[in-house]
Amino acid sequence: MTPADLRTALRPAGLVTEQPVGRSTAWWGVMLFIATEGTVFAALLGSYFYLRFQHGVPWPPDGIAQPDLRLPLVMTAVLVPSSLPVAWAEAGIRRGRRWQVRAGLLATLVMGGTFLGLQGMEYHENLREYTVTTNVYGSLFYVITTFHGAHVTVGLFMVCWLLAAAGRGGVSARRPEPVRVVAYYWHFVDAVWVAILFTVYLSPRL
Amino acid sequence: MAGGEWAGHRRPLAPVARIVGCGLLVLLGGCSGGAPSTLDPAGTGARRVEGLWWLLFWISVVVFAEVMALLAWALVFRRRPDRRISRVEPTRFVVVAGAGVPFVILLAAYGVGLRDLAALRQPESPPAVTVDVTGHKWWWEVRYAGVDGATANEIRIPVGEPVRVRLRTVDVLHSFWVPQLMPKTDLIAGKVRETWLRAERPGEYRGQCAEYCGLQHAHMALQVVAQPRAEFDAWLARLAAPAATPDSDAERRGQQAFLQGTCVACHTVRGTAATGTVGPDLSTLGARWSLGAGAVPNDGGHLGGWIVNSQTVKPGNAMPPQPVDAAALPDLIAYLESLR
Amino acid sequence: MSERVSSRAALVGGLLLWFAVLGGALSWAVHSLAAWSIDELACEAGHDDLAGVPLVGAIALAVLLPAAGATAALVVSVLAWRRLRPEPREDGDRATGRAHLLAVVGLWLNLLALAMIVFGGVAALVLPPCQR
Amino acid sequence: MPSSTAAARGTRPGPEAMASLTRHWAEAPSLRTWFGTVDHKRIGRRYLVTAAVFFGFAGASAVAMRTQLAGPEAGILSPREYNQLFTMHGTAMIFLFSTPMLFGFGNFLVPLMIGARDMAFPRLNAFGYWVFLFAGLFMWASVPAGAAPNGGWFAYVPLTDERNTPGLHLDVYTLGLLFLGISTTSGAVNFIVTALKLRAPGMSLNRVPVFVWAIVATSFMVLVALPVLNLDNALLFLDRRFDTRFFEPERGGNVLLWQHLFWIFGHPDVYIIVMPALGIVSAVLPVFCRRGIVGYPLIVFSIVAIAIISFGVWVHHMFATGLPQLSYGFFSAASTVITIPSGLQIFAWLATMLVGRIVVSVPFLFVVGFLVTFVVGGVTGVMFALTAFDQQTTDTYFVVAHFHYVLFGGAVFPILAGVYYWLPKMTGRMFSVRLGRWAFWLVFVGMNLTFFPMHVSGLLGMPRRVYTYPGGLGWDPWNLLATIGAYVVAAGLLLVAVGVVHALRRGAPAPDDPWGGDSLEWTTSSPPKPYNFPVIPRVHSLHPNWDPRTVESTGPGATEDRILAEGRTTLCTSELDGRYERPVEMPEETRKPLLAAVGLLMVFLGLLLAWYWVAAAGAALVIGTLAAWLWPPRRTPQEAGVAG
Repeated sequence: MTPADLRTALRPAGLVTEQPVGRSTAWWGVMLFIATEGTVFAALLGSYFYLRFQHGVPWPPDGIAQPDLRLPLVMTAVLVPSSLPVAWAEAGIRRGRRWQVRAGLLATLVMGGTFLGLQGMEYHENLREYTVTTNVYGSLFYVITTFHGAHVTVGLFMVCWLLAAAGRGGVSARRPEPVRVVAYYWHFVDAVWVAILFTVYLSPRL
Repeated sequence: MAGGEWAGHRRPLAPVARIVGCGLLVLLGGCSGGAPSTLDPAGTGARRVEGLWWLLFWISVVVFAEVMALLAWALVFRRRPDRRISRVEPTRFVVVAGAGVPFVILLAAYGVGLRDLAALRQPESPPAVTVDVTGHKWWWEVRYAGVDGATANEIRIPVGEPVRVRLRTVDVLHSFWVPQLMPKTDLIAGKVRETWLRAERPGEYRGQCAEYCGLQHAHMALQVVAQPRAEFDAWLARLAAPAATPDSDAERRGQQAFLQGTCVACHTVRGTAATGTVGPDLSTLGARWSLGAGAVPNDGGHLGGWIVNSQTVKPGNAMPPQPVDAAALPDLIAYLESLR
Repeated sequence: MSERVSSRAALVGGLLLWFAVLGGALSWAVHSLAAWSIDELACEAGHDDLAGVPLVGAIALAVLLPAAGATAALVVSVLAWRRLRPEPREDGDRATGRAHLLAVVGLWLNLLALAMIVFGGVAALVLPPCQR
Repeated sequence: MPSSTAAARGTRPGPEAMASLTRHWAEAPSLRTWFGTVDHKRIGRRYLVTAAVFFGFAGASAVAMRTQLAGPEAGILSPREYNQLFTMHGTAMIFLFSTPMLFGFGNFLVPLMIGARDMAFPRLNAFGYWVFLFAGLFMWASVPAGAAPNGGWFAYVPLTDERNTPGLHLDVYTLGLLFLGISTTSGAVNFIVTALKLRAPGMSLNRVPVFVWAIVATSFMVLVALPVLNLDNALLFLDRRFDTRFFEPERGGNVLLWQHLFWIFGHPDVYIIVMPALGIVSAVLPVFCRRGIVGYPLIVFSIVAIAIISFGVWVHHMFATGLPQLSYGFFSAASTVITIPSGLQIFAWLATMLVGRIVVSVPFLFVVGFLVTFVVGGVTGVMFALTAFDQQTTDTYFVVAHFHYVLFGGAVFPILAGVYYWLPKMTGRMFSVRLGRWAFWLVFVGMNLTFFPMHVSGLLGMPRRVYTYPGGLGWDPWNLLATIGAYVVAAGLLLVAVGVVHALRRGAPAPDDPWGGDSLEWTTSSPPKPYNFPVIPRVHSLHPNWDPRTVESTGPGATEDRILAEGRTTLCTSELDGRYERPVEMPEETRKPLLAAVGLLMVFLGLLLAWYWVAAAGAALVIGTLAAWLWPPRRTPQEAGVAG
């Protein structure tokens, strides 16, 4: 970006720019849905910090140990890269490669399923120490992670649906929207996990 | 604090404003006497807000009159069928009247509001008396720091002195509000809140819970009694002492009925075996202004009705109907009324 | 609008217009959330500092930085507004008309945002951070 | 930009094209289509009627409460009944009347005003209506069952937790609002996408009717505000049913969290209610001043500004909770400044009147009633921005007076103006002017008689939400006046209903454009055909119906690419400038939305009554229906690219 570019950009012709190709109604629909879902998570994680700072030290309270990081980091390593096969599948549908869609989605299905399994293991471990009714920390931990887990589950349902639809030929280069919608949703679920990793697992150590 | 000067500075205009304002209200039915009115302040905090109210009131009157005048003008003069429709865009008028002028007014109002807010939480001198008020569904428990003894729904304060009020609740949220003395402060579960009162003149000031607190939110009143320091000190000493002992036979019989009945499970009468803490401390019951936190006046008839079945008077309150022998009831009433 | 500009300049121009529209509002949102949450949470926890920074200083930052952001947005919106004056004909180029509308909206939004941040700053000057 | 030869020739739809449009869009008058309709006009009318019925229930609650409060120590209602009624009154007026009513107007009008043939997602639209209907019935059914919510519409913890309010009351509240939220959210998404993508070609942002701006801004607010309320309700439900500890101070919870989350939603919600209503005013007022609205950019700015700033004022509902004063300062600042956009709108309307030529019709009367009352509510609103004053008057009848002036004045009057203004378009019938004028004067006088005295009783120290009050405190005459007023309002509103029924039964047939309106809905027939426009217009100005070029674009100037008779099709245009992009296929009638809504009803009933297997079955039904609903259709020739 040079000053000359900036000057041009501030000319009327630059300021009136609109994207050459508008988005589809499906794109807007899913983006708005993600925005409103994102607000739920923002409010939930905001509530975590509100309760935590009003609670004071120690946090976690009542002798609960700091969250163990090993398993969550493995879960992160499984979930976050699962965006890649989805993106790959989306690239595939644009070229009409239905096999690529199916392979990408299958990979995502496996990774997402693994994540849920690991989350079950984590719960199994943690439930021995505290439950959702122990105190506000327990409530926050389980409600936040379960709510996210439910989103992963919904995402997996969508992937299954798409696999079935792709098999029937309902998805094609001309109708890529279903793949795109699922891809955006999945990326969103991934991004939320990063925020949860920071809030629930890392921030108590700060 | 500069706020004091401000209040003093405003005073010369205040009576005029009040008279004209009340005049407007009188046209609509009168400034009612006997009300716990925010417009009849008797305390430092309420007086400051009253001043703010009249400022805002007059701004509002002017703004409303302006808009109505323009509206009337349009309705009268722009209705004739021969009116030429103007194609000009009176944007400047809209900007000046709709944004410029309001901005200046709002800026001033905001500044005054900040000053009053800052002043509300600062008594001129540190309070010497601290009252601990605890909200219950649906009554106020009142204790004084350093004094062993409690009363209910009644706060006595020395006139002219700032009094600190510490607010807690044992159940739901309530809000402590004595309109003539001080704006309200909520009682927040799990937290302690503080406010202060300073009555300018002796008198009785009605207060009421202002935060919806359930079934009997309507019947959660209290009374603040501001009295000269000497009277207050005497009353406080009385509060700390054991309850009055029965004088007559009837009262003695009543005491017996009280102590042998179910009353002691919930109520305390200091100096006796009654040490329950669920309901209000009854050691000075006879001297209080009401029963059931403003539900009914405190007299023999109402007291009897309350004991037998308070659920008809204040449905949902914590006191169950009492199986009191009809013959023993007058004695019980006599005893309780003797607790002053 | 017959003039053509490079695609990069066009992209930057489009983004600048949106900054002119929403920059002030975003700055104010940051100010509002930061200043409030710092104040309420620190005071409820009984602190008068935030990781070593005095509370007043932290709140001052939460006023000054957003104020700078809102001012920048205001400058861009004034520039855009002046350059996009619509042609006198109502049916002039509709893209210019649309962009001019957005510039006007942004100009006013930035003014209001700046006013709110300044009002908040005045409150921070008058009231001690943890007084109740 | 497709350049067909037809554009040069100029065509209007021939009889063949008209027949084809009817074939593709008309719905057979059968019970099947009644349950399966996706026509935004039918759905919009249903929203209006259903919301009006809920308004009737909530209004009847208000009359019952005013009767109880007519004099001191009255015994008409028990405290138990009173507390349920005032909670349901508030909850229903806010959630089941105002927003759905205005969404009803939006549903009917947005596609017509922007020159589209339906909403962007017609099936989602139908789904939204069914969910609204079921959620409303779900909540109202609790009243005869004696289990209605009783914690106030704001449901503060810990009063509303399991310990202090056992029973189903608050579960009805939390679940009912979560259920309803699904409807409101889907409606909001639909409005935004419709207004961004389906505007007629040429309708750049600077030519969008103010009402559409208002609906879009409102929808954005819904999408950001409602999730916060949903979260709050979900946490409360978990606390009550599954013993989580979010609001329990003894276990580290915090009762103020409820209030923060509630009001982060709650204050924007005030504007979610008022803003579309102000949009109605901006649509109605200029037409009866016979000129375009003054200061269109300023009004658009006001809408956008309010939509944003309203999210930064919520703590002014918590000024008495004892937070640090400086925290109050920030919110006091925003609450003060948010007055300015509203002030600009008021003066823009006044200016429009001052330079126009006024025709005092029934809709305009209601607009005038709105102006008078809304200004009163506005000036008292500014007072609450000042913390010190707010602490004295919050939770008193002064607040009740204030927000009824804002909501009755700011929403009900415009809604009534809208009812009379668009009744000819919606029903094809004209109303009786005499009945309309009587209704206006009764409502206007009654409204002021009801709510003005509440200012006084509030200043005299009368708190809100009390089921009775002692005599002799100076409150009696004001309460009596308010009660008399309530009956007058009720009579006026009944007269409105009578007027609507009378119009439907006896009204003269309405012309296409009875008022000389400026927006696109007046270019089409009354009531509009199922496809709305035989030709999608090309828009040349902010006032298309007053603009000969736009009118011509649907007549001799019509081009094939805007007739689109081969299929159930409408047009997609670009978001900002409204450039022609492509035709899009619209779905046909289906009962899947109804089925999905039934599934949701099962989910929420199951949760309410702790029949979790019913909830699980409902969830399965929802998932199955959605999967079938979204299943890719067999491709039609249009999709295969013949017309693309």
